[in-house]
Amino acid sequence: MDFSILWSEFFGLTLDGIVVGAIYALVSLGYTLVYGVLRLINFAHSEIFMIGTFTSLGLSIVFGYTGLEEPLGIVLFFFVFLVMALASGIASGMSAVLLEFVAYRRLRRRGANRLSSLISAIGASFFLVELFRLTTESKDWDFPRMLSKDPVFSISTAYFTLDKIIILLGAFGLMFGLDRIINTTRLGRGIRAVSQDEKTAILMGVNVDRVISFTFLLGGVLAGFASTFYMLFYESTKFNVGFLLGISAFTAAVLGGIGNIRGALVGSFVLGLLQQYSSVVLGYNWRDVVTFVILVFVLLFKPTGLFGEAIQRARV
Amino acid sequence: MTKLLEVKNLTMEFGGVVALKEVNLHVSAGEIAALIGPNGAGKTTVFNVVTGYYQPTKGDVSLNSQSVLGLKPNKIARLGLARTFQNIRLFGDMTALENVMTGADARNKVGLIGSIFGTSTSRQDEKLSHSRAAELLTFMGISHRSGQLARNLPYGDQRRLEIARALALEPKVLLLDEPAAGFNPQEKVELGELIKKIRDAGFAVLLIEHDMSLVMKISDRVSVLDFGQKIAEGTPSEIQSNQKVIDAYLGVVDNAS
Amino acid sequence: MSSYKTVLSKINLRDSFGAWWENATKRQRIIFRVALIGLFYALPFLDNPIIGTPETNFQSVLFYPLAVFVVMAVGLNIVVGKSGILDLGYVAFFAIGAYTHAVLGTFYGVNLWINIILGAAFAMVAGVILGLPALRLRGDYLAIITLGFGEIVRIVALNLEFTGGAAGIQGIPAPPNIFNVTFDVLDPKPHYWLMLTFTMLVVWMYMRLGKRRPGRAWEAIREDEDVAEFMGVETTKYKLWAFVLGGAIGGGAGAIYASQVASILPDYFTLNVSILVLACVVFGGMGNIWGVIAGAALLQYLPEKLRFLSETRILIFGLLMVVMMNIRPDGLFPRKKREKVYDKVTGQEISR
Amino acid sequence: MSLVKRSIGVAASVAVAFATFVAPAQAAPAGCNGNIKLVFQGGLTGGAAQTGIGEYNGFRLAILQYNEKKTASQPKVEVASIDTQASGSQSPALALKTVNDRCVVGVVGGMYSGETAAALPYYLKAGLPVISPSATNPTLPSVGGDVFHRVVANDLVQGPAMSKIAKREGKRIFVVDDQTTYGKGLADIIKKDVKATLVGKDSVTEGTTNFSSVVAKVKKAKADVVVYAGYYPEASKFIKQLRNNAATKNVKFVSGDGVLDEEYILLAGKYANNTYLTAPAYFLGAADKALTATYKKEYGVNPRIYTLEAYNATLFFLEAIKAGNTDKPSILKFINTKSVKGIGTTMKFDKAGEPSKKFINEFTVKNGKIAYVRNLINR
Repeated sequence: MDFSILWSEFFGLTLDGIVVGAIYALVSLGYTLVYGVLRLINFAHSEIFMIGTFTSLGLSIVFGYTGLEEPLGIVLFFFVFLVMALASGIASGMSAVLLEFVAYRRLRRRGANRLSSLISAIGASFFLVELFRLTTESKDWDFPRMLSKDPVFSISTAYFTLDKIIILLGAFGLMFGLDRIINTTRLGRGIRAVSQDEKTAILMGVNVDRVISFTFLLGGVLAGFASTFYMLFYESTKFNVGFLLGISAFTAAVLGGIGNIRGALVGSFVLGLLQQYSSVVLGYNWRDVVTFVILVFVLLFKPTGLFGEAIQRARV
Repeated sequence: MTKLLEVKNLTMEFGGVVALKEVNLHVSAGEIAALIGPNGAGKTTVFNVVTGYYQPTKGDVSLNSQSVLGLKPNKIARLGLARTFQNIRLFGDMTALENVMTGADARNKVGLIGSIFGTSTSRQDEKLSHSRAAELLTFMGISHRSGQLARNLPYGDQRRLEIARALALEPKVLLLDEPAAGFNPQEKVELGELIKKIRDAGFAVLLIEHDMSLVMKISDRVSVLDFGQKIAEGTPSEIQSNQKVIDAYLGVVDNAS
Repeated sequence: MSSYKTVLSKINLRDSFGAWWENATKRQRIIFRVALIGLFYALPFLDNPIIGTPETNFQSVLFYPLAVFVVMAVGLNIVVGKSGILDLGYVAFFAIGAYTHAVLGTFYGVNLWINIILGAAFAMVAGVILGLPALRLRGDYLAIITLGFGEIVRIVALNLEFTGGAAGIQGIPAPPNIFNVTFDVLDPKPHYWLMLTFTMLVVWMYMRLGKRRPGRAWEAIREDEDVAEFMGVETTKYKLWAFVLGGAIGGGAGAIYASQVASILPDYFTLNVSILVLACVVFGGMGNIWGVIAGAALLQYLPEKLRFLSETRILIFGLLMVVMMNIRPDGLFPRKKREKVYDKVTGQEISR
Repeated sequence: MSLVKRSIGVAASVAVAFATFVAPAQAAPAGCNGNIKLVFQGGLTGGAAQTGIGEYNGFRLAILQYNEKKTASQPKVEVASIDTQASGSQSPALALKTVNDRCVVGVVGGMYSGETAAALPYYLKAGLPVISPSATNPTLPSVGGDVFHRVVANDLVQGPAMSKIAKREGKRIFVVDDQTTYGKGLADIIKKDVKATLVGKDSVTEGTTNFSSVVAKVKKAKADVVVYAGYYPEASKFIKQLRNNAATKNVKFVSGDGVLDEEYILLAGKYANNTYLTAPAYFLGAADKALTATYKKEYGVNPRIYTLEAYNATLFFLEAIKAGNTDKPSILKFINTKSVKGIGTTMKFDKAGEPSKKFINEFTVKNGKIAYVRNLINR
């Protein structure tokens, strides 16, 4: 138990916590959106994220940046980064839609038990992980340092490097965009309608299938962008990269109140910070224990998470 | 005429919205009391408070002149308060018999350990639940359904099954939430007879119902809720002639039916 | 796919069997039961090319993963299948049982027979400690809490001294001989038989509870928790019981497992185990114990049988799960779709 | 299943049991048409596959060469392998299959300590000799009894070597492990060694990506040396994040054989340079140019760490076989008593199955290449 370090390193830890939280947030949104419309845990979402990371990696190889010695020029970087983010977004988005079509749609149409869908998702998850394990020789893959990690400016012990700034701005931009989509577009309204009451939504002439596909697309795209941010920050990936991150992101979604967008966001940042603080105070190895104990207590006092379930009240 | 169920100036608020205000109700032994009122008047809320699902903001609920406030629904149920639901809620994947037995179990002592080792009491209890359930199915005239899954039963039988399940608790007061909903006139008449039969079998009944003809025909006493407040109480004839009620309510229904 | 589906829906094993079972005489049934149990006990001797596992020792596969996962699936079925409580941390109870025997058996010389009971007991205690607060939550909140619990137990085992930390515990003793059957690392048969006996005990208990009051209470809770409460079912109590009983079974299985493998490490008890057990339950058919048993056996047997595909076996396995769930969403042998028949006169149930 | 079939099954298995345990010594195992099998145990798939395949190739190469040169009288040796994915939960069923195969007379492996510990009880019971090329956890002999051997010095030797570097390079030492059997075991030894100068410790897990909290601790502790006991995937991330923090960018980074691997350099890039690494091993590339050439020709890749040790371990078995030992007991006896000349060293085992010559070498990374620095310990 060493709290002194918490104070002396507070700003640095907090910054990193927020950056990690931002990545969690983008992923947990995928869980929460899908949960909102289907009331089920999209277990394979972590794999959707994983696909994104490898898409970015693949591009870095295609561009011939492997083992890059010097960082790219800022302009070139932004171009490259944008391409990667978009590509990953599309790849993840598409695979998410495909996933829904293969693993969920039939089951949903038959009104099957939610758990059957869960198992189907687990199967899909196994499949994807193995597929990538085999094709990537179960190796860790290194992502080139395309951007210098020298701090641009710093507040006390918090060093703002370009990648962190980009991740924060990017993440908040995406969240804002999502909010717009959910609240203003037709499909967005469809999502909210279905989340509140599928039957009525159908009666109101909402095309549920399209809404659901769109939901998976949204979640996938966000995970895709998140994956590029992740690669920028951690600079390496592996076939099982999604697993641990997926659990954290899902925990965040539940912490905030699954199905609730605002909840997912807050939950993610809270979790990101919690993990940072607890791992310096008690040691990294107790991090997850602390996280879960706190989760239990939160849920005891607010049984549907910090912000409650209903997605309709969601405002970013 | 002992008051079995008594509700004293009951107030229920949801986040500032007042659902019930100072409502007083009672059900006496051997009577069929009816609770009527326009949609959203708070009838079902009354049931939910009485059965312990909601905690009232103010007021008291007592069964056999002993307060049941703060008790868990299952305790209240076992103290003698059983209900049915506006939109039928059966245990769909269990057979009709099992549905009723689940209710009957509430009367039994035996717990889990007893069941594992099949103690004599547990075996007796099982027999008891089984026979009681079988009787009730016969009483409700659906014994031929006993082996079928509840969700496969025709609508009418599902309604009857729900009542049977509630009766299996051997309640002092039976709360019926719009039992006639979706019935044709013929069935409604039968249901009326059935409810009388239940009363005569010694269960007091509190009835929420929209169908006035039914209510007026079978109930001994009628209370009227409007916007969460009781606006009138009395015999059917009194109610029918009560101006307030007519204004608030009957007019509406006439157009409707 | 659709053609598959039609074919499969035609071959409905359980109905045709159920029909036979219901018309079977008492004598036929007894013979069937005895034959079946006999077959199970004889399985280790039936290591032939057809059912054998070419790449791994068949007898040892019979014990782990097969028997071990069957028991765990039966235990988890009480929680998930019967009571509808989604538990993603079932491995925790298994781990508690395993470490109970590992620690007490290795360092304090307590023998397995006692440790099975102790393991179950500790698992139950853990179940109560977790259950009391957690069971007030529903669905996926409960899921994540249990998931966390599973991880916590592993992490704690990893960080404590007396559990051997990351190195785990080696040289865990096998139980003393009973009717001159020797429990020996090289011979998994006795442990398999032991686990089989334990399984039958559990199944027997489950059947007892399943058709009596607790069974009805659990199903009622699964169907509609509120209504169950209104109908006088002490939902909290019965949910806790389901949770704790499931835990006890996991704990007992864990103790036996530890005694057979003779050395355990924290990384035997990862989230994946919980997920696999859950998969077994749903794959077989939630709430139908025979389905669950068959599902678990199949789901654990296939990867071993598929080992000749070495590299791609999990890949194919995953694909199989997706396809299977799409063809038969309610699992191989779904919960009693079949409606019971009652004797017109006595009203007594004829089937079962 | 008919009774007949069942009884046949029984008869068969009894026969097997009989043949396995009561087979007369010296004679080549029956029913293997004169051939005998050596088995490699390790992770050929899964996270650790890289190192595993390297070892497996060394193992195969040795046998390949033996079969080419062997005289007509000497039995042919078949190559077999069991893929534990380097995980203990997988090994028992596989180990049992191995001990029940009468043609198997020896195991080269396991590769990591956990999987080895889980498999040893079976080998011990079956009297099947084991020589591990890379399992370095000190507890293994106590599990493996007289069948367990290894050609590498264990962590009780490597630990002090790492502490030696740490003490040499700095005054304030911070120890991090990855909570694996290997990492934690090693870390515990080092912590004892450097007690006086230990300024902090932490434990991460396999798959850790975010080391910022650990970095913060290192910074707070004002450590000038960080010792990491674990494997290269995490080490490469850790060193990067250390170097990218102004406060910790100059700390000395010391690690062990779990990190000494080309992959480490690939992942950590230039940040791998000038880190201090130890291993109870040589590199095949350095030890024997000719053999390295054959290896490349055969498998089209560079030898990795422990490829050489796997090759040497296999040589020991092959020498035993050349000497006319063709069954478990005699081979075990040979291994426990005789000494064999391997590449770069002469191998002999003490009572516990530890190599009688224990050495630890220090390596470093010079502009993207692993470079031998010096021999640290040689007993």
